[in-house]
Amino acid sequence: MAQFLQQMINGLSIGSVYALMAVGYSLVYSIMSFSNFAHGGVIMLGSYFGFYLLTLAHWAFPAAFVGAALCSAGLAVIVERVAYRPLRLRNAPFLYFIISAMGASIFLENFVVATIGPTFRTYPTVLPRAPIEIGSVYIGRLDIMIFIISAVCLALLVYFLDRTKVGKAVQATAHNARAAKLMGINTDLVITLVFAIGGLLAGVAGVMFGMKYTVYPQMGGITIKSFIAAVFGGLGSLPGAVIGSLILGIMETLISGYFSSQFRDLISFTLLIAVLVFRPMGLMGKATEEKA
Amino acid sequence: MNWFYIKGILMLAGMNLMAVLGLSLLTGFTGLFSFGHAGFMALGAYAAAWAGVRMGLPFLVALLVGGLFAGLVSLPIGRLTLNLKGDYFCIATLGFGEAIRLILDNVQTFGGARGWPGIPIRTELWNVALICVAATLFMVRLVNSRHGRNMIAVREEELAAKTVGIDTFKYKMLSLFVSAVYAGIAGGMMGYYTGFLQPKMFGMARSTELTIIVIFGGIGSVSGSVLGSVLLTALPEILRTFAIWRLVVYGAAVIFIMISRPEGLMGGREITLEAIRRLVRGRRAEAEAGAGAGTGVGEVRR
Amino acid sequence: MNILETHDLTKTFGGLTAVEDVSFGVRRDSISGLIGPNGAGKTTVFNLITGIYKVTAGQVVFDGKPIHNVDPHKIAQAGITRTFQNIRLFKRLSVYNNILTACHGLAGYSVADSTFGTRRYREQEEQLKREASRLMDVMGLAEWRDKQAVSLPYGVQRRLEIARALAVRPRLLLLDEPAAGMNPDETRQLMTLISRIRDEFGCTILVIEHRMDLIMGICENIVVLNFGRKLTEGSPRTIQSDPQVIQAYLGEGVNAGA
Amino acid sequence: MLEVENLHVHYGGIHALRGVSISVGQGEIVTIIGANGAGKSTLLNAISGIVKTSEGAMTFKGSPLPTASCAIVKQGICQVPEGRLVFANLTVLDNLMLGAYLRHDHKAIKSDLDRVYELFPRLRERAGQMAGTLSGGEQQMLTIGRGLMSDPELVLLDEPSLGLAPILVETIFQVIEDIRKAGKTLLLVEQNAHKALSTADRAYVLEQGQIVKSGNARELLDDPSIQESYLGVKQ
Amino acid sequence: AALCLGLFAQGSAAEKVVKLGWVGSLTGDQAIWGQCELNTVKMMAEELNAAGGLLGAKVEVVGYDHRGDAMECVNAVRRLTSQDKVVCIIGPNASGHAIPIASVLEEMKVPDIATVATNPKVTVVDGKVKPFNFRVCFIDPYQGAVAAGFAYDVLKFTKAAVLYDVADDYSQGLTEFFIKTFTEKGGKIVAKEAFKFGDTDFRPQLSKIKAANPEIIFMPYFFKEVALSSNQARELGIKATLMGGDGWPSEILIQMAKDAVHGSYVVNHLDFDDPEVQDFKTRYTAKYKRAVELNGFLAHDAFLMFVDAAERANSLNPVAIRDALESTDIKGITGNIRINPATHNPEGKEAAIIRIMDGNYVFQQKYAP
Ligand SMILES: Nc1ncnc2c1ncn2[C@@H]1O[C@H](COP(=O)(O)OP(=O)(O)OP(=O)(O)O)[C@@H](O)[C@H]1O
Ligand SMILES: Nc1ncnc2c1ncn2[C@@H]1O[C@H](COP(=O)(O)OP(=O)(O)OP(=O)(O)O)[C@@H](O)[C@H]1O
Ligand SMILES: [Mg+2]
Ligand SMILES: [Mg+2]
Repeated sequence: MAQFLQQMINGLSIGSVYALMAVGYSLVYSIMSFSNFAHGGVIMLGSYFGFYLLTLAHWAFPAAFVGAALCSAGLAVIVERVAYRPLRLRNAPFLYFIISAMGASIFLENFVVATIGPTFRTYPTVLPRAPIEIGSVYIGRLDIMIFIISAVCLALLVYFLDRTKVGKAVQATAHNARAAKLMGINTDLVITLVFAIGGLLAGVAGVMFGMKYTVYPQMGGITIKSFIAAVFGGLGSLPGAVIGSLILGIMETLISGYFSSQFRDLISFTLLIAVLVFRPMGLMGKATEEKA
Repeated sequence: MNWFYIKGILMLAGMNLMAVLGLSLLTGFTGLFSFGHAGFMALGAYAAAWAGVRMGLPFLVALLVGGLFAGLVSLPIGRLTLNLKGDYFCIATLGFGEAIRLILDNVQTFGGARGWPGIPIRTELWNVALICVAATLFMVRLVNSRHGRNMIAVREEELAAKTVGIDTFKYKMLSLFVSAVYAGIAGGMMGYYTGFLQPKMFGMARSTELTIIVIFGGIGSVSGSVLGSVLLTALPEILRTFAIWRLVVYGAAVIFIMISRPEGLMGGREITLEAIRRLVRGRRAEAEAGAGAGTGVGEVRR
Repeated sequence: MNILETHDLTKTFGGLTAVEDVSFGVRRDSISGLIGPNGAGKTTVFNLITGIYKVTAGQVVFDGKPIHNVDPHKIAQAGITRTFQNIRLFKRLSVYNNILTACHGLAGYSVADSTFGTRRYREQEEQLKREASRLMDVMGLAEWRDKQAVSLPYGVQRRLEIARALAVRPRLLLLDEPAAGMNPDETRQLMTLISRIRDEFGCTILVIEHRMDLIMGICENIVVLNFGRKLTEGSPRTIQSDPQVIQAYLGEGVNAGA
Repeated sequence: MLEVENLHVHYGGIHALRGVSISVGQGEIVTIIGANGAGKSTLLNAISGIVKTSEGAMTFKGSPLPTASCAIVKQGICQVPEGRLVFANLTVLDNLMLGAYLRHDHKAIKSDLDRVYELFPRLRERAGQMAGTLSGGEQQMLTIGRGLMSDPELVLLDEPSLGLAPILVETIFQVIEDIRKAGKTLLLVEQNAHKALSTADRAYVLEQGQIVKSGNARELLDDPSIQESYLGVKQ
Repeated sequence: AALCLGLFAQGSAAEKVVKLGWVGSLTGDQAIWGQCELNTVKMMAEELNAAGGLLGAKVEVVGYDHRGDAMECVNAVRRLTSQDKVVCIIGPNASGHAIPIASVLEEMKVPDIATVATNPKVTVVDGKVKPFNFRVCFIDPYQGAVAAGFAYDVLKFTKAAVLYDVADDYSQGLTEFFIKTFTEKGGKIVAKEAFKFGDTDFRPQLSKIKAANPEIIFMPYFFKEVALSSNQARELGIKATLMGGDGWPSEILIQMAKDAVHGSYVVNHLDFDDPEVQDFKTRYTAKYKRAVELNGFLAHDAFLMFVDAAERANSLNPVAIRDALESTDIKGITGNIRINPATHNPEGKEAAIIRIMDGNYVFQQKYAP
């Protein structure tokens, strides 16, 4: 029983890391309808920003945290300007965006390898490493923090998108930029804003990831898991992304813990595909019959 | 440049071309985005090696076995996932690719993650060239038939395709099957080229690279895929001297190409015999009359 | 003899009943109309006939055989095809290729045939191309031959939709607002075209349209829907003077010829 | 109020507008008629800043029109586009509220919303439905309603009666009159040339990207050549 | 292009030049090791040139990246052997890349000295030695056996758990031979858990291992994952001793998990406290402002092997160098390297057992099973 509880906690902790990454990814997806593979790169650089602000600039943690998030936001906006905007202006099909995003992700990762170097870095200790012990179950302090942060991010985003006028403008732009322009919406500004928020979230995720694990140029690769989770949860649905992430985390953990860690991904993918066969729009996606 | 080295690049380009042609049919013509094609390559590679090494079949037959095996596996996968839309299908293929790799990592008869050495070296420039020419011809014929047009229709507007009587599922399946066979043969050639197989060789990076080549060459263009394979295989070689900056330049180049020429190299056009003939005739006329005409690029099927 | 019949056709979306117990028949070789206020369920009926929506209840019978809940492409192969209210062309293909693609059903060659370029392949391909060119001429699209479908003006896109549908050699052709975006003169040409299509292609035509000049001008029988139910059915003359139809749909100004 | 002078628009190699000049006076209803592909929508899009012009000048209330479309809307020019460009994945209400994106007068917005609902009761019924699943005509109502929500000074209407039931077409032209009565200006593109010419004050005839005729709407209505090519009247 | 010009400028300086190839990852996730290797080889060549060169010729290093891709590795070697006409190649470090290049080496008759490719099949397949493949490191079976033997015989542990990277050949190899030896000796494997390359969280597996209650956990993988997994093990309250192979030693491991790996044992190629090792470390750090990774030491010795073979052969002919390599018997910083002509593996290289104490790699003893 204690082991089961421990495994559930492990799963939630892994899941909330996925969730933190998936929210930003899913936000951009819900607006632009393409998978922004450069998101991982921005997360990675966000982690480096945080690391250097803490170690080189000796900022206090909260300042470094905000600083890293802002820098990442800036970076995401630059990526949008350089890699996506020209495509957007030509109404290029979504495949081109994906390829451009891949290019950006290759670029970012290797740029860091070439400049900062391929070594791993460790965040200075901010929160005490020692976990909270309840009976024979251990809960990391950072895990709790990450869980709370993802929940807060999600709540804020959902509020922003569903309840504010700008949020609606964001969605309108996503669905039909031309009509949005006719409403007087400054579509370029709106998209910049979305990428900035996405980048902000990437920065948060990057710093958290760096603190929990480590910082290295290839860490963006882990976002593939949040990509999977977001699809599983229902693309474009932010709560779906979070729930999908948590489920994926728990599922992986339970499979490792109770079936086979060797075949973990095999089993979890099989389950995912099984779910998609029965719910092709993901867990929280909307089922719509295509209107002809 | 040394011929031995160029030969290596050409063989590599040929193997890439094989896989890219298949993916081009799936992504470029039918509009389905796959992240798992390295998985089909792996299946083909291991099956071909098995057929050649363990069953003692001749090289070309072994390749065919590899291709068909990959194709066969694609059928149940397609059955389950081809009804999924866009990114959902993409995730399913990604999962499939990773799952194949994980299985191979654990199958100790083929060496597991430690790999399978000692496969005889059989891949030569001539047989790569032969296979590629045959594969290209087949592809050109396919896309220039009603079958190819139906696939394009699926890409352009699936619902409308259905209402003009196109069995869209069947055509998605067909293009997945053909592309899996191509990937399988490409994988088979790889095994007989390196003499060694390891699941690591078929990671997601390879799938992504293939997709990049397809889009780079131009959606819905066979000649674009050919050109793209050759150029993008050569590009990293050309960039070799950049050492650690190599992939930085590569990534930047991909973005640059996308934003400066988003229709890809060929953008749905084809280089056709007729166009080349026109070009040659044009050149001759140019030589004779001092005026040129013809671009070598014909607007066919578009 | 009816080529198409619906029996108590019903379709609901969640809590919303878009079509309810609609029964009507379409006489073979006729031109019939389906009209009704916006949101009455006309397009939904088309979607049900062509298999794009699954029916909630009721039946669609084509040529004596039930065809509801059959895959759309099979229905098309059986001889029913349509145009779309919100145009759905193969956007990036040329006009010619839009039609050529749709002609595919006329050929039966296999992948092997095309691979080896057999005689069957060459002959059938020739035939497809001839057919596509012919349709292009019939529909007056020749001057747009190599233009991408998206870049065409609205009205031409509508004609292309019809041409593409004809390429399937349908026995029943469903037209969803074919005259939308056309001016009266073009509408008049379209009317002659529709009659010609019926005669030359020997197919039955069911048309949805809000342009009464067209509906009243060419339809032999008109079905009127209102709020998802069948309001009435009859000849143009009876429909035109039916007070219920006037009240729900036509308004008082019908006779202005709009 | 709006002056367009010598406007040229190219789509790649296609020369869609070849030197179009029109003017629209305060409080007028001006209509543009022309065959398919004449360039009517292109002209409206050029005014709205959706398509780039390659040559020509446009002034609105004496000063040059900005190039960014959002700035143009801010000046009080609103287009109701052809082809039902609704925000498919947003609800009907969201669509309508987006029409009022630039407005902040909540009370007035509320009363405009009520007015739209009154005009198109169907929209009130379907306020919570995704716009993409509306019927064609309902989408058209929504597009018009959304345009009205922005309370513009100059309304550009691109084929507003497209796909609407005859009874609603009457309503639409009633609405057009009402808008004018409220002191607004309208530029109307219509295939229903008969209705358009009987409602408008002045009219332009566009053919292959050029204005070939202009003048008093009633007079054009009686012009035999217009009658033949645009009104479907056999001579 | 600038680099090309640089090379040419060097070459045109009247004196004889001999080219030494290197291949490995400069980009991708193995870059950290590859870059260190190339740096080492370049530094060694510079030092050698400053001291008069090799047989009167200046050694020029041509290094190519293969970004962790076997196919590219083959191509890079094709280029090295044909276009650049190198006389010998150092690297690649991974077995998965060292195996496929064999046919090219044989065709072009150029020897290769792999650095840390520990799979036996790099040099021997089906009992036949590959004529042009050599290596400087000991092999997986040996390392696995050392770890198991030391754990059972010296540390007297009988209950072991293994956590390994299922997608990594090195990790699978070590695991296989560790388990084999450990069980043969009478020990019991209480848990065998896997993760996949790229994972950063190992708590599910560790929780399961914890429940099996082992005395020692064998972790045959690289230091990033080692740091993460050992930290997480301690966070889960696992007290068992940790043990690993030559993927462990690194400054970064200490930075990342100093407390967690305190008291752990590492099977290593060398004793870091050895004065010669110290000397190399200082030179390297002074030049590159970075710590040496383990691969650096092996690249160092591979370079020594090459120089020794060339000098003994008294020739810069690749085949002559190959022949001489077969009879290598030198002392490197990773121990005595005596190549067995039948296997092309260094023999009698004793493993150094190292214990991590308070962030220091403390040499315990040399150990051979
Ligand atoms: N996006 C585009 N790309 C290329 N050509 C275009 C594009 N949009 C319009 N055109 C061309 O510009 C010309 C004018 O088109 P426009 O849509 O303005 O005509 P219209 O008068 O509004 O026609 P309709 O009555 O059918 O709406 C046409 O020849 C059309 O083919
Ligand atoms: N997929 C769907 N989901 C929810 N509601 C739908 C869906 N499709 C249609 N409806 C609703 O069903 C009703 C009938 O729609 P339909 O498109 O059939 O109308 P129509 O008669 O074609 O009208 P119009 O003349 O305006 O095109 C509409 O109120 C519409 O909102
Ligand atoms: Mg309709
Ligand atoms: Mg128009």
